[in-house]
Amino acid sequence: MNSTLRQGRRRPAAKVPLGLMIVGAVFALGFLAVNAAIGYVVIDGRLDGQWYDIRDLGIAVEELKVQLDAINDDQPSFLDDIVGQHWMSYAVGALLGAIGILSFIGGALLALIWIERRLIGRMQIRRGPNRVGPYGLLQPVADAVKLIQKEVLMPDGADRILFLLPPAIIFVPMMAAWGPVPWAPQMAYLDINVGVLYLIAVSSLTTLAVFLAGWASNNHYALLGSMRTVAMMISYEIPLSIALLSVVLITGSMQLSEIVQWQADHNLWLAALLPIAMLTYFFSSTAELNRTPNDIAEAESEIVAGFHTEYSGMKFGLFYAVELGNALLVATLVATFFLGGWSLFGLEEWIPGYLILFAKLSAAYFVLVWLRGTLPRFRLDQLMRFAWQYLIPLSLFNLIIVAVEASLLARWDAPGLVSLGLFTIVNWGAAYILFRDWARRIGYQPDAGGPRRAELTQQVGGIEAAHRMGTAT
Amino acid sequence: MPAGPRQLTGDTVASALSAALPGAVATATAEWVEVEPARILDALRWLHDDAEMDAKQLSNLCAVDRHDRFEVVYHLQSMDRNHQIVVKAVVGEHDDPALPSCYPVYKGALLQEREVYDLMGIRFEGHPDLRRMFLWEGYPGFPLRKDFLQIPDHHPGLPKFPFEEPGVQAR
Amino acid sequence: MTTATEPYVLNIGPQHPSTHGVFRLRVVMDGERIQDMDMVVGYLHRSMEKLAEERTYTQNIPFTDRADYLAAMSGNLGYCLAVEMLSGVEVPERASYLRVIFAELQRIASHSMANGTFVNDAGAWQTPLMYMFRERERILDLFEMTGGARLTTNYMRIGGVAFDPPPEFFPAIESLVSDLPDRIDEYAELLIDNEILLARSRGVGTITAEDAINGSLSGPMLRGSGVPWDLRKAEPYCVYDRMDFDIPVGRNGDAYDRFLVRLEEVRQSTKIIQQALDALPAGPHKTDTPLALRPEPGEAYGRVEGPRGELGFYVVSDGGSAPFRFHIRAPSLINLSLLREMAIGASLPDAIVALGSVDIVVGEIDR
Amino acid sequence: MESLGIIVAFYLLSAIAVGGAIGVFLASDLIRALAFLVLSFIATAGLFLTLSGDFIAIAQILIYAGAIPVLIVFAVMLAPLAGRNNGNGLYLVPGLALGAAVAVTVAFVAVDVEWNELSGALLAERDFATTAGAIGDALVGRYVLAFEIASVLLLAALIGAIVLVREDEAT
Amino acid sequence: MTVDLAHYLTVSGLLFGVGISIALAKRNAIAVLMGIELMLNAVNLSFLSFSRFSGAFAIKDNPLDGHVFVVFVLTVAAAEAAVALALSVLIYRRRETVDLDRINLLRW
Repeated sequence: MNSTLRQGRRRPAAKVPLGLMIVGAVFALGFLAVNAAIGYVVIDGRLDGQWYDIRDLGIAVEELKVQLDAINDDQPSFLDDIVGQHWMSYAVGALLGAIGILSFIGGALLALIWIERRLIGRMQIRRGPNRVGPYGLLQPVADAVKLIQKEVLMPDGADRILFLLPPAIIFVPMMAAWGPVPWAPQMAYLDINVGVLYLIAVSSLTTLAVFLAGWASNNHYALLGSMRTVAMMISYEIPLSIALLSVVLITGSMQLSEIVQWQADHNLWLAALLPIAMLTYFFSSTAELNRTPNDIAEAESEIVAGFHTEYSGMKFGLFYAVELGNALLVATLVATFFLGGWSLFGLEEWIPGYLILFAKLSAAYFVLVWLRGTLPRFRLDQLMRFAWQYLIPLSLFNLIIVAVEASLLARWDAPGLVSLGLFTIVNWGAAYILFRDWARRIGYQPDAGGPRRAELTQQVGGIEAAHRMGTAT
Repeated sequence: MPAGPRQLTGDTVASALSAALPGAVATATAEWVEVEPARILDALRWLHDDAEMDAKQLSNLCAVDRHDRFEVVYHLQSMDRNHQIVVKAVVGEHDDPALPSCYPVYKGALLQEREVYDLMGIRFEGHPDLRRMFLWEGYPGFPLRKDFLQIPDHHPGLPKFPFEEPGVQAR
Repeated sequence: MTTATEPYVLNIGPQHPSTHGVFRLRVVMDGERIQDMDMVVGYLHRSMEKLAEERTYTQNIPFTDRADYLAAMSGNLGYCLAVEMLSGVEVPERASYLRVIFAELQRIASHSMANGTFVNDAGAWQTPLMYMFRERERILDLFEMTGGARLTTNYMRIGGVAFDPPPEFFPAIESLVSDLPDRIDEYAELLIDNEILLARSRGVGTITAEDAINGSLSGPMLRGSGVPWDLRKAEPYCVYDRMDFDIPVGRNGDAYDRFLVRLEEVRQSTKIIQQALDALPAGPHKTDTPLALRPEPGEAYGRVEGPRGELGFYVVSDGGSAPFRFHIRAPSLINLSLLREMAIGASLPDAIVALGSVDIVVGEIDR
Repeated sequence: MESLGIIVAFYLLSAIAVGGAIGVFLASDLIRALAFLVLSFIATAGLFLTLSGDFIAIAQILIYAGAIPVLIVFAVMLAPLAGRNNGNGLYLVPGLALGAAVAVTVAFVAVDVEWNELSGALLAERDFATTAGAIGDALVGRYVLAFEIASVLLLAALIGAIVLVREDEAT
Repeated sequence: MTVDLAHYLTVSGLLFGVGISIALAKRNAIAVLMGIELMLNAVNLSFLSFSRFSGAFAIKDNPLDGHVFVVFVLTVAAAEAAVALALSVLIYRRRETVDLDRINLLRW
């Protein structure tokens, strides 16, 4: 068998060797162990009992925990000595929280694929999936089954370990970032006091997974896509963080539940108070998410699928799921940070908070789908310029304004209606002026580039006619 | 008789052309003017530059295999004057025909000459990138030639894409 | 002092979302910038020109469907005009009007597709394409109603058209023609002022008027560069000389201008169809020509303004029942003459947008 | 520090941290070394958590696991011809010897010294519900000068890095 | 069975030792940088463990000093990484190598 022949033939599907499986298992176990260890410390609560408590997952969970504690007190077990007094209630709380988040994401992912495709179908005057099950509801299941059945191919020359890892590790930040989201008062899985920082830190891990996926594929499209992703993600992390910083400044806390509580207390959504931060955050998030108009990392018409070009089967499915999960997460965070989270001007007394949050996140998610159904895509350099020349200076300006306001708020005890109302007006004015004037300052002219209508003529001719009409360039 | 509605008669063009470039015109009919193959580039350049002829665009270039010779047909047009000129060059050599490329005058000849080379086998000397276009390098013969199907070992079994070796069956 | 980098070769295609078929660009890239480009075509080569030498003139009409499969009517028309010129067949007036109507319908369908895929290449996730397909669908329904086929219509005949349209055709086309201007306004509203589309296509793939003429460009490519050249006006065939319409011309010669020109041409085509419908005379739709037509020895170059540009058919007869030589001047291929110059130095996304604005049909490139 | 969970977490995280560091040494390819480095950093962040450093742990993830690897990725990708070989240089043996010596010395000292351990008593006594606020207070209170200097340093580094890699237009 | 300061310091020492070995033995400037980052990381670990077990020391009024120092170390590490990587890119541009054994002239 000569070498020319071998070149032409495709290698059969990657057979994962034993050594690789062991290494993979070790890695997976390592990550599990890290998670478990962190989780243990978190649920341990030993670090002063209230640091990383599982806050109540609603009253039912609270009730359950009280009863479990009572049982614990009645029947001392040998475990009390080594893992702390109230281990049962902690363990059950943690389990319930984790299962709750997991099942929410799992269910939401299945539902979202259907919803998104139906919505986009409607926007594109077609029906969307309507064949599998009633109204095509089982389409996501069918897709998942198909993806699982598909052969997993590995390109020649791919870095085998690093190729197999990213689909798994990219899942971790997506799941972990759901921890601090407050679903209702006293209902957050991981209500840590540095919640905002935690979110930024965890989501920055995605970058590396994406890069490794693209690099290990040994494919130019994948590498281009991953380099684009990395460049874009780190650029847009800056305005995103600054936007969140202004939120933190005004509410005086990095804890997500406190931020929501602040909005509930003041009966004011931060979207109204901080328009620049809201828009910056939303736009930067679409960049982090690789969604239109910022989906250059997986720009279909240019680089096929970007960093996951070479992934097939369920590995691709994982990337897809993470993408959707992240979109949902961003919608949730927008709802939490800027749309008042579980609060709805007192209505949260009557409606469960998580339903309110779900309604808000659906609205935010709809905007994401809408963008995807409507807009073309920016170019990489345009996006980078937009981040560095426009969003970052704007959000820095905004930060200064908000800092002044925050310090005023701390010293001035005017009624909230006056001070916050004033700040709202000031911020909207600043937003209007900044958005418009800064764009002009960096050279944006809305009418540049000539007329936007084709010239109509009855003449026929070549270059002379073109010169006569003044259309020759 | 079957001339385009805006076509200049070959005789008009021929008289103007031979006045400017003596000896360039081989023959002329009502439809076309036939130019000496060696002088085709000069003739085309003159037609392109001349204010009366003003043939700024090469609208079509193709070749006809007349069994013993090749006719290369240039359809030129002037947009400002709104007329069409048909120029032909006859290449007598049938085994290894060659003609000067008109790429220096008309950039639009880039792909059209390549196509003619690919399918008829006329080498355009001076063409910047003369390679096979539709067929792969090493394809035997030129399929639009009239004698293509008579070439031995062609039919059947046009052999092989480049990475296949003779005698080996691709799986 | 620049960073020494390693140029690498990227194969765009033959299977790639934005090559619109099996078309391959071999690109030498430095980062995101294109240093050199080579196009590789021929994956769809069916050697129509050779096959046509074995078939009668009438039998060759289906080939013209399958060359530019998005503009089969225009292909039919160009070929029939060339053969009629060669053999001197007269065409009845009603047939000429019907030809105009169908060619313009085909132009609307093809331009809708071109604009949709162009915006798609610029990154809009299929939405404009789907909207444009709405009109194309109705047009293809009209084709089906009349000729029985949607894509490869095989409708024109030497000396006329194959069938007279059925009675239900006329209400359908009237309603289409009355809907179209609103629809075009809708697209214009949706797309013309879209900042992202402007940012992506303004100044991309610019071709000057001189280069466009010298590079043998035609159709919207040429008009986008500012040259008011349209065969329907310059060399009116069928009954175009009786129609009142304008030639849309761009100012900058960039991708956006080509898009504008195509959008405007749809509007003009609607006008033409309306006029042709109003003036459609009664009478036969076809003259009887012998099935095995044997024109006198000679040659003819018939050309029409196809959706993609000058669609020419060079037919040489030796007196036999089959053409001695049959050559299609394929605007898709020739419009690519300047692609390399447009692409070199551009970034990959720009090159994709430029390619999208050329509006190629691979069936016509390869034939 | 006697709860079983902490002990298990400590040993596991230490093993991963040190193992990852050794992986950086042994990996043949820079990108793989980078993956190991990130693994080591994340495990170290876990160790920080066991040391009640909640803020620091998250800052560690943000900077060491999120930002610096990306910088390294860019450096690797901007130097494509330099290769991604993670090979050893001339100082392999001295380096290994010195590393081993340092590790052994530190370990020996650490184990040998009587630290008079009062595990976390002060932290517990002060009752930091959260370290983030306290660190913030310290930074803009007692350490405000150092804080300012650090910010100037960051600015200087930012500008310096930009100036260093700026491509001159002229040359 | 307990985990105390000595354990943490041992881990820190091991990390530091590996870091030194990498920084000294590797030829590639970027790998050397990775070694340095590991060393800084080890130092952070020891800072934090001293802070956590700060009952062992006399200065009792500010138990979070270690944390503050780690913040500064993180700052310096970020700045240092940025500048060092910029330098390596610059050297690469001049010499087309980041091999430290071949960057032996004090000029480029």
